[in-house]
Amino acid sequence: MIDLLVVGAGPAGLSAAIAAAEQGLKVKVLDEFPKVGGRLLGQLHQEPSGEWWNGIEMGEKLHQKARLEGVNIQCEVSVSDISRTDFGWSVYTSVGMIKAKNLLLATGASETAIPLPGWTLPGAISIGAAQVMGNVHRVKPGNSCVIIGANVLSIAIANELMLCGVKVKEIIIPETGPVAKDAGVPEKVMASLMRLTHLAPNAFLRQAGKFGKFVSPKVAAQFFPKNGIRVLGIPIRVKKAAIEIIGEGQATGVRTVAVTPDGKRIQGTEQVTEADFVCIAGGLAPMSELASIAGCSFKYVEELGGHIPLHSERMETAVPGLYVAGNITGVESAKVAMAQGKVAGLTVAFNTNGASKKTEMLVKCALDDVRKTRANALIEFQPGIVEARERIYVQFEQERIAVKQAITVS
Amino acid sequence: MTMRVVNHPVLGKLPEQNRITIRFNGQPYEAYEGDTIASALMAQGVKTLRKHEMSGEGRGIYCNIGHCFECRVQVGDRKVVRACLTPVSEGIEIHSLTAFVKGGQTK
Amino acid sequence: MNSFDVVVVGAGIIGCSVSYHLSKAGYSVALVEKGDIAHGTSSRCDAVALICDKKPGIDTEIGFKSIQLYKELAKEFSFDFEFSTRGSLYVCETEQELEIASGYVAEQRADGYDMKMVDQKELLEIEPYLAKDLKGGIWTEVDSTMNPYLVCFAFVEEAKKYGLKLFTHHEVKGVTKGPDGRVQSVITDRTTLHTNRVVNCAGVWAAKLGQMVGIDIPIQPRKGMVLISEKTKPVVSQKVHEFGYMLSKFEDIKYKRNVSKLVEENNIAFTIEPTEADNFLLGGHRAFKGYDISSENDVIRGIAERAIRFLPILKDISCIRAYAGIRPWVPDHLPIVSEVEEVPGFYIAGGHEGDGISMAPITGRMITQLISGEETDFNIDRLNFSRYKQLERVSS
Amino acid sequence: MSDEKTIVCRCEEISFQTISDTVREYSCSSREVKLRTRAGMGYCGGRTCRHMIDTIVAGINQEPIADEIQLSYRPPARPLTFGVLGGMQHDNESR
Repeated sequence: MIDLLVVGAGPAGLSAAIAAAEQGLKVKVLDEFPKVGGRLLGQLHQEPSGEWWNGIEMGEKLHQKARLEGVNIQCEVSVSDISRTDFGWSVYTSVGMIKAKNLLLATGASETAIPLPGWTLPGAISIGAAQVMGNVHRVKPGNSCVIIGANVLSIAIANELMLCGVKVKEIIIPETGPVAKDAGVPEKVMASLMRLTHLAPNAFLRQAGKFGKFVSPKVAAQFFPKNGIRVLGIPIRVKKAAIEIIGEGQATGVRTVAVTPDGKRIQGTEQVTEADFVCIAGGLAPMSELASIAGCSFKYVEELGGHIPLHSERMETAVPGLYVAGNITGVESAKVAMAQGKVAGLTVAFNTNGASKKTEMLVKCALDDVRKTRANALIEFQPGIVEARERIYVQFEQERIAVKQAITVS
Repeated sequence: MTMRVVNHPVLGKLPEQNRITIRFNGQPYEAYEGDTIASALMAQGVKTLRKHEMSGEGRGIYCNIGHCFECRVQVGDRKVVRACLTPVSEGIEIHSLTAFVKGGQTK
Repeated sequence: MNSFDVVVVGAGIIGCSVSYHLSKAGYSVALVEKGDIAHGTSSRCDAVALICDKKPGIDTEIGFKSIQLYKELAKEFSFDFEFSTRGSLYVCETEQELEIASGYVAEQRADGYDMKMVDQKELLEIEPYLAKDLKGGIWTEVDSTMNPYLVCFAFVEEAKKYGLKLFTHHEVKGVTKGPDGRVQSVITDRTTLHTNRVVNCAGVWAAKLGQMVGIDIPIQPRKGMVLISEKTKPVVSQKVHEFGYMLSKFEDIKYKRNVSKLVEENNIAFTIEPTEADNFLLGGHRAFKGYDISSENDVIRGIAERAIRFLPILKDISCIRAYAGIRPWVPDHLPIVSEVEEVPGFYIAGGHEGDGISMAPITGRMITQLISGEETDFNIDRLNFSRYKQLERVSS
Repeated sequence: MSDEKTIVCRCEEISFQTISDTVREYSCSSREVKLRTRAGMGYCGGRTCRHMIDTIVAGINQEPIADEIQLSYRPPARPLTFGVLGGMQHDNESR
């Protein structure tokens, strides 16, 4: 039987598989996508050092390493159900049932949407969809685009689309409302963009951040030029909101309106920006479905992107034999996901093979590595991640103690 | 007209791929080996993959990673797959799912 | 002060119907529910009102009347609950089943119900996608479908017009009795409601409420799973089930089907029904698993296996979701619609097992008749709670 | 943003208007709004719209989003044909 079944061949899943296999475990990895690498596959950005972070290459490296360690990787397999058994887990997939002693969910995150009229039209796609189409499949979703949503992800991907030869006509914001909320309020958007100034993962972002270096976000939004700031040819217009994606049969542009710094429509400013595809950039949220089916308890943590299965710093959940790693535990960079994956893989090995001084040391080093990677993160998706994580770990330990006490009492 | 990104300043030149022929709603299209159904059709500028089963409105890819199920198409006689996750193969017959009205007729 | 003529506990389909009928009759009613409306069994069930799955006698009588009431309510209510009369079909896999079915139909016809036997050819004319080797079946035109949680919402909305007060997210913690032994108040985790009449419509949780007044209600949860298909063309136009369904429901029918271990062990029998949204609900399954409503993969696979045996076209249609619910089971398969002799003012409307949706209107009506002292539409002595006391006496 | 033209649940084509009207009228939870409108009940299992529905509901009811997952996840986590579920071995899985 398999010692560890990993769901998700992204940065976290592959790193966990490698770490566990290095400790002698029999490991299998499943992924729905035809290629190994998960979200790494689309990533391409310049680091402050000037070096390019090439997710495809990184994914390939992990893939090779995993294969060398004897990890069995199977793509194009969907998991539909999981159930706990005497021996561990029965995992039901599109190619049959797989038994495993331990299960690691590294299913990552999915994009959250921002709805507006016309977003169901063909040619209106999520920003991640455009990234995968361009960088992985090497196909442009169109020749020109408008991006709705000005955030760290959309700006990074705008640059990637430009490298693919797409004309990014403008990055604008969604109109504020019950779903878009702060993403449609120029002064809030400025505040979040300005946080990125010095950590900007590429020259493009650094430029964007510089604008507001010495003023408050409010003032920055106030004086933000109407036509936006143009960086490397892409205008970012944080005071222009999308009100509709237009087109007959497929998307041909976006109807926009100018808004005040606090997000109110300015009458008489409606315009249409033509484009042959439109991207919606609403951010990321952890994919919790399999953890939910497996019986995890959840916490809603805004800073981490949504509902998080309660887990320990060592990536254990309260369900015996069930582990989590990567964006399912909170949205962070691929580097953090890789470091977390290593912790998870080692913890599974540790719990399977029995504790030794050596493995304990390895886990401790891996935990240190997660903290360091997080501290050096170039892309911080939300402020307060470190504190939010600490809260989750404390809550997990409290529940673990509560369960133990309940068992002792009875 | 192709939408392929042949020359990329960082990723380099697109490696030569075997060309194959796929059929979508009866029409032949050129595809590269290694494409998904969605990327092959997108490369040819095809964006509408199905009709919504009730309203008949056109739909295409949305998330492109298998999450949203908007891109589902029929392959062969019956099998329904997500276009964004399914690799193409020579001669593959792909059909748009169509709307149906109550009573079972297609729109 | 929170004082009501009647406090109804449980906003499932039975409690909603009871509340509606009492409110309409002029009583001031409080409907108390620990969750939301239709939070338990009534949102985890199928969606039909049938007579074809009932035993001849009182079961069928009140079932038939209930469908007639639904027809009236569907016309009367401004809230649409997707009611339609589509009929239903029982299909027989073997000659032996056909024979048992004929006897059953003869009995129901003698009682005046519109049921008839159809042969293999007629079966396929009625439902062309059914497997070609089925032997025939029973066809009942009166059987109807609706959306169960919309029925609950409809009852509540209509009852509000007559002054119903809704107390959702109130968990009942106790029922107090006066010196004379009559119910006096219902205490929830948030308030106290004064009343001298309580109707226990708590479904699978009815026994818990019974304990609060010192009585033992023999209702137990009996689990069932349902699979939902994607929206698709009409693979069937009405409720269809295998005759073996009767066997899974009633333990006392002695007949063994030739089925796989998976189907046998999980007590699975094929049922399918269309919904207004063009999704199809597939079942059925019965098991005693306490209050556990987790989905079981074996059951999902067993239901699917049985479904494609009867309706091969389903092989290529997707199942988009599965859920489980728990039915309020009683040993003799007859609901309890009764005042409790030992506790004046305490009524029970429960134990409908899988027939809560079917029986809701008639149950609401009969509880109202009991409370107002009118004669009930039927002689419902057999639905009286005291039958269990007699049982105890016999057994002890 | 035109609320009527803004679809939230793409599978069942349920608009923002319908959802927010329903939440306002019945002050309902995500689960109840799903039962009343079918939003989140479609082919994808609410994977795309559940966050939006939770956010809309929490906003109108002025409550924080709960720790408990509002629209429960039910197997199968991916649609599968009855043929595959029922144990047929031929190449027929829905991806």
